[in-house]
Amino acid sequence: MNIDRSTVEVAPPEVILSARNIEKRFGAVQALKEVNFDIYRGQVTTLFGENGAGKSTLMKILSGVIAQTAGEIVLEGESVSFSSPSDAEALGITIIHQELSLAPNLNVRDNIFMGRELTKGRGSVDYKEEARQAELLMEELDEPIHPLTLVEDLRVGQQQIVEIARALSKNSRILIMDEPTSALSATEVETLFKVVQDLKNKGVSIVYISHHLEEALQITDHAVVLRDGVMTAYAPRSDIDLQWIVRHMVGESFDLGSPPTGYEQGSTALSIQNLYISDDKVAGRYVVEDLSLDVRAGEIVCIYGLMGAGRTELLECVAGRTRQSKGDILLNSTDVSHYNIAQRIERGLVLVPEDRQRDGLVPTLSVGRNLSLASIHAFTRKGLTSSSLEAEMINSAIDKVHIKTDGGEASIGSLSGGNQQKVVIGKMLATHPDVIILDEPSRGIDVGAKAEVFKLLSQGARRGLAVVFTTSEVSECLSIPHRVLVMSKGRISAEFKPGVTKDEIMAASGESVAA
Amino acid sequence: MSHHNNNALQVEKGSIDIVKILLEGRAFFALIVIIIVFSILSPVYFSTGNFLTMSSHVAVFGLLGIGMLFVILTGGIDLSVGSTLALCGVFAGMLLEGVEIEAFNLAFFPSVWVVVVLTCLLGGLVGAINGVLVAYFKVPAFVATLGMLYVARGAALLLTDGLTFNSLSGDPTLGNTGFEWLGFNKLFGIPVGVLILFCAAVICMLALSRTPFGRWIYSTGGNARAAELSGVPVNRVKLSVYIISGVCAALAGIVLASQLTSAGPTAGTTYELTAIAAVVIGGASLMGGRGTVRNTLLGAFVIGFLADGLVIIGVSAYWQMVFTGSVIVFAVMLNNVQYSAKHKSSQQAEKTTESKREGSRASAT
Amino acid sequence: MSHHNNNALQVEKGSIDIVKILLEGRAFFALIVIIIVFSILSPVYFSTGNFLTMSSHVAVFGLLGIGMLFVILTGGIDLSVGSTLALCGVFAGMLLEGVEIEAFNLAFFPSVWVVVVLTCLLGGLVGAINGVLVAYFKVPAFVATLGMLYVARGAALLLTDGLTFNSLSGDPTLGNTGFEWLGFNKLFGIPVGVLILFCAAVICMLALSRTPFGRWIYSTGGNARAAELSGVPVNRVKLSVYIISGVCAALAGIVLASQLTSAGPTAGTTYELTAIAAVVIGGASLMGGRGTVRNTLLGAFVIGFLADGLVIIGVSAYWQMVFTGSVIVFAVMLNNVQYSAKHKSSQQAEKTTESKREGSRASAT
Amino acid sequence: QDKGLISIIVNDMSNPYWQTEGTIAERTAEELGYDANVSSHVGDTNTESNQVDTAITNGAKAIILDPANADGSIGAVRRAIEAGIPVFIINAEINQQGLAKAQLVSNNAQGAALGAQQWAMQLDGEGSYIELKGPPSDNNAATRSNGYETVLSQYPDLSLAASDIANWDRTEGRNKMQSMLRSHPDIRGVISGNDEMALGAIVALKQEGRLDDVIVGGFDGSPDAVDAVRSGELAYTVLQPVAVFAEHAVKIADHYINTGETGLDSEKQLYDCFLITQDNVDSYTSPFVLE
Ligand SMILES: Nc1ncnc2c1ncn2[C@@H]1O[C@H](COP(=O)(O)OP(=O)(O)OP(=O)(O)O)[C@@H](O)[C@H]1O
Ligand SMILES: Nc1ncnc2c1ncn2[C@@H]1O[C@H](COP(=O)(O)OP(=O)(O)OP(=O)(O)O)[C@@H](O)[C@H]1O
Ligand SMILES: [Mg+2]
Ligand SMILES: [Mg+2]
Repeated sequence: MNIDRSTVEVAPPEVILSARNIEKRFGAVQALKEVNFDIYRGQVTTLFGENGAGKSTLMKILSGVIAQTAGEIVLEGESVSFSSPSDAEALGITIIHQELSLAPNLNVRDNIFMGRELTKGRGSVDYKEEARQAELLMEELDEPIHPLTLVEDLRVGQQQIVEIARALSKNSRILIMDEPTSALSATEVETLFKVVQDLKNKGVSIVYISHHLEEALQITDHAVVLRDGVMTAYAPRSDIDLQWIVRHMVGESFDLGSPPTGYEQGSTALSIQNLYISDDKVAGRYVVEDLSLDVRAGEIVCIYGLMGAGRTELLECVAGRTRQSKGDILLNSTDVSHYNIAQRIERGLVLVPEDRQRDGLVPTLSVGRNLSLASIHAFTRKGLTSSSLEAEMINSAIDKVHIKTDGGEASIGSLSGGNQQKVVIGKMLATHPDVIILDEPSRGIDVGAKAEVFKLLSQGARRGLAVVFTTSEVSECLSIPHRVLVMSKGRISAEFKPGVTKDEIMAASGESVAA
Repeated sequence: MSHHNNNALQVEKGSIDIVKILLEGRAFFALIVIIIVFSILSPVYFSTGNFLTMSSHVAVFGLLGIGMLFVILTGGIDLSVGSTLALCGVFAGMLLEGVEIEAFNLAFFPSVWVVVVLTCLLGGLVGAINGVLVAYFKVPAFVATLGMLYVARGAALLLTDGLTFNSLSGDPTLGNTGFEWLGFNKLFGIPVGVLILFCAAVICMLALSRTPFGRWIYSTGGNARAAELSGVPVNRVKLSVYIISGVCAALAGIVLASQLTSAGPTAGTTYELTAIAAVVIGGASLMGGRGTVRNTLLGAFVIGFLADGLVIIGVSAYWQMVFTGSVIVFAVMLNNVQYSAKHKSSQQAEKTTESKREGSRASAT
Repeated sequence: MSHHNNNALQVEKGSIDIVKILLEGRAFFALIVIIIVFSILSPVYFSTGNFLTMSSHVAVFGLLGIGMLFVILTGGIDLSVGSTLALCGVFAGMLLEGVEIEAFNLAFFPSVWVVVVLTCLLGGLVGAINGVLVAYFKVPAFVATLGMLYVARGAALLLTDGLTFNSLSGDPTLGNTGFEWLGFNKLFGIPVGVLILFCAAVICMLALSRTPFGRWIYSTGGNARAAELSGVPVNRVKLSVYIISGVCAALAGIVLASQLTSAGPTAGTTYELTAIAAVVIGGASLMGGRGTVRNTLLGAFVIGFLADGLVIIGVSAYWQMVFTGSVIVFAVMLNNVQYSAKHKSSQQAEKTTESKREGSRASAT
Repeated sequence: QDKGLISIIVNDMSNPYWQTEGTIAERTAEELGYDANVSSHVGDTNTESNQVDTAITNGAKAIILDPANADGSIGAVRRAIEAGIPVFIINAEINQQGLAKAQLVSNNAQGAALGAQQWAMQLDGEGSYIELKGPPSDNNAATRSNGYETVLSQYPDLSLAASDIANWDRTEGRNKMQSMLRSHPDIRGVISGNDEMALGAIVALKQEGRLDDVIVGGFDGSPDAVDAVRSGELAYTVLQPVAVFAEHAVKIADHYINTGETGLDSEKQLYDCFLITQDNVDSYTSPFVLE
């Protein structure tokens, strides 16, 4: 174990929970190797690491979701072992899972109290009391959602808030948050951090995991870095900065790149003209209103916006999943408005969806077949698919987008988040598109993967590919795009050149300028 | 689909606005239409007497349907209810005719209530086997219960050697009389079978809408993994819904046997399909998590009232099939229409179905 | 799991290592066990002649099973195959006995091949109705095909007025002879029915493993939303699998009719369950996306060879049911065991599961 | 048509036998000026009792019932009687006297004996044979099987090689026959509980090329079977005079409705069955009618 020198100096404050030499293997995969990890009373310990580094696995072990293969967990001096999450909760350890774990068919109240019903006499559930408490929690997180709204009617962000509310409702002394903010807007994150502060003051110990490094730095007191299941570094807040984290996470330090230059941008590849998309919930309301946008071949455009700005709607409409109510979409100056998804792909317009699990990957197919799914006809001869041609294209795709996998036959589930995202992008690039639009391509993937994805995009641009991507992270707006558009309430509220500052962008998005 | 929980809410809020509740019932429109049409076509259809008779026919399917609902709410399915009904029926018949224990060569004649209890226990046992296979051996529900469909039927036939028990009336001297009372007599002018159905319905309604167990069922069906992580004993929940389904099948078997004053091993063939149809017409989702007892009952009534209506107006047996089939489909399409009327919920409905597929596929791997 | 793909790949690579392929077949062990057991219990079981007879029985279920596989691969289900089989059977019978057109009072006697084609068209049509309901009207597959189960059966009965067509042999003078040849004769010592099954199997195997269409089916069943965004015409795929299932049912109907030299409207009752059992014993997932033709065939053979074996050794009809049921369950449990035995694949399974669950929650939005 | 409704409930309209029963009863009823309402319970006692209930609801003047089960149908009959509707049982009896006004059934025992004798004679009373039975839940299956046994037991050289239940069904008859032929290739005869199963067996035998040296006997006298007899594939079949008692039943019902009594000496009326062989096959003029 190459623990960083800095550990020796600092004398860390009181440890409440500590993991000793934790090992975890999933069959062949060794997810954790001899990990030692401490949680400090009343403080925030942040866990950094690439996709697949083992963060979630470690947390699942600490919260009794899965059992370690070896090693022990020490809570306030004595060694404990959990056979189920409930055991851990009994000892005051709660976890907010990376993947939302809510029942979409139930309402907010039922989800918050699922499995720990408040009963009043003769075993009947006390709905009134539950509803009251749920309401309070929602106020605390100032997200005024009525406790009786169905979870499936909430957007991802709001669902994540419900998830958080549920964790808070258990008012436990150790709270583990595994990427709680992946779908939250900057303002929502602010609120969350306030709550975290209160909890700290109440003496609650917190473990925090996030791929938004700057964000994490705001609240953390201790930083721990995991890499390939090994703990590579520990340091208190005082001794660390972004570079430190990145260095330990991925070895070398690097930035997200800059706008590719040194080539001529081509003619307009994608042209959106006065697009209106009606809101499928509120009749007469538009989620996208009178929006026009031209993208030239070889140009990279970034769309920044808050949750609910309507970016997903815009992109899904351009890709053909939904129909606009007014306006035209021109691809290389042919109107594609009436084409279906397949036809648009054929003509070179592809979408990398926001949610790779739901819209990107086919879990039952191998990595290779996911990669080739969108371009089957390219390796079909006389109506039959040629496995040799397919293998060829799969392998080229795998190394074009640098997917870490043991061959095309590996199952999708064996890939880490970042690599899964690359599969989705690779699938779409394999169709040799003229225009690629990506919705939140960096959601839930680590800086390393993020950098690679952006490198891919700029390479594409050099070859004359028109790129449009959305993001909720301001820092990404300052990386490769030639143009930054800010979207708010379904309209483009501002347009910037690369030189722009973060504050300008956030201001334009109608977001409270913060840290 | 969001609709459903609203219903649930109504109940929770203790709203007693019958009309509203009914109007929210998916199958309600279909039922109204059926009643109107047949009342026009036949003068005898629209009469209390006939409604009571038809209801007593519905009782059997209603009981099966309620049990089925519990299973379907968790995303499972129970194809064995028809066979279980038969097995329990003949078992009850056997007990009522008295059991000899050679060993001590003494015969013993359990009283009706003992018989009823024992029969329900048998039903529960059959259900438990399904449940264990599904919850602990991870056998897909469809397969486990398909197997049980054959096994239970075979058992029923073996038990009776294919014959039918018909002396269920018992014998005053042995104190095991009163069985036929169940199926034949009326309380406050209502056939006992119907009363049993409604008691079962009310109990299940409460269980689903008021108890933690109810919420566990909905959450298991909604997202089993999430439920498990939140401390819901998912496996025990699954096990218990199959037991409930088995017990309901047993009750149905008892009601049927008492109505026919005889118990045969071939009773209830293909009733599982009818029961499922009732649940689905009631707007429940086969992916689990959505559905209410009330709507399932409405579904059962739709089927029952249709079947009897067709016989009353003397439609040929063949056309009866055609109509039944079409009505099942149309009743469900009607729901979709209702949905897309509410554009939002329809869209969500679709979404979740998708998700549920994936979710449950996971559990099937 | 990944295992499956391997199979598929084997085929694609044109690997002809029969043993390997068979060993990879989920149902293979069950089949071996059955053959061994019965060969021990009865001297006559293990003989070419008997295997041919049994295979000709399997032909019908095999054809239904293959059609069912396509539907199940997309995550659907087709309960109407049994009725479709009957409908198509009697339709073929009707055509062979000749159709009068009153208008021009001329009778016309289509030749056998015309009959076969027309019948398959009818089957396709029935399937198309299912498909449209499922793909475009978003009626749950279970419901749509359950409705069709009744409607098609009713239609078959109406078509024949409940009677059975016996004179299928045709008449040389009318040039419509040769139908019985299908079910009766042998080519190279193999019953024609079996040959038809294997042709169908080979074609479908190719379609699934070597054509874009096949890939579309697997991806639709795996994750319809993702497939759609990758340009897969999901709705058309869904529609076509039901059509295929309908055509297979028609073929099965023809084979059965020709084997019995008669076509009755009640043929094929409950065959849908047997077909589904075959598919599931073959290791396919009812949630879609997993399953192969070869394993489905093995599943069909398991059921067929078991049923006939039980008769040969003279087990009572009741025990036959009990055994059939148990074997279905055990065969599927066997698969689970195999899975967890294969550490790698099972573990990946788990992970895929993992990701799928994430998927499910994501799409819950 | 103002004499009211007669509800006719038969077993399964998709079987020529019961179809004849239903249609003839219906025709007779209408000739006598009644409305007729035919429904079929397909052997399910629950469906049957539902149909009886609807008959009650319809205020039928009489019910002509082909019971689904000798024991299982009693409840339904009783309910009709309690509702004051006379029930006339046809084809199969119910195991309780004094409920139905009349039970007109073909004499299955006599028919079985008739068939068995003919069959044994054609076999010269020797050889091993296979029996195909109907579902035990239907007590005609038992009656016939017993009938066969009583006769055949008098032929010491006739040995039962195997017997199985083929549920009155042709497909099952064939499949099971084929399998049993495997285990008992040396059989010389097949005796079947009804015609459908016999026809299935014939197909199996044809396929194995054994039809010439195996003698198959049926029961019911269905048109298909009679054709088979004519073509010499089926040795004989036993005709149940279903056409006759279906008609009588309605006539008696009519008589009862008018006069309040059946005019029968006893409740149970047995109708003897007739043997159909190649000799008299031509006098089989219309379905189930032997001139
Ligand atoms: N259920 C499982 N079965 C097999 N392997 C698993 C399982 N869960 C995780 N893994 C593997 O363990 C390693 C660590 O996974 P983990 O989810 O802890 O990474 P992570 O740090 O949380 O990544 P991310 O930042 O994307 O959430 C990865 O290689 C992953 O593939
Ligand atoms: N899953 C969902 N369920 C219900 N409403 C949603 C959902 N997703 C988005 N919306 C609504 O649609 C509009 C656009 O939201 P959406 O989140 O798609 O915008 P966005 O700019 O793509 O934000 P992000 O991409 O960051 O989620 C908002 O009104 C939002 O409330
Ligand atoms: Mg993680
Ligand atoms: Mg979005």
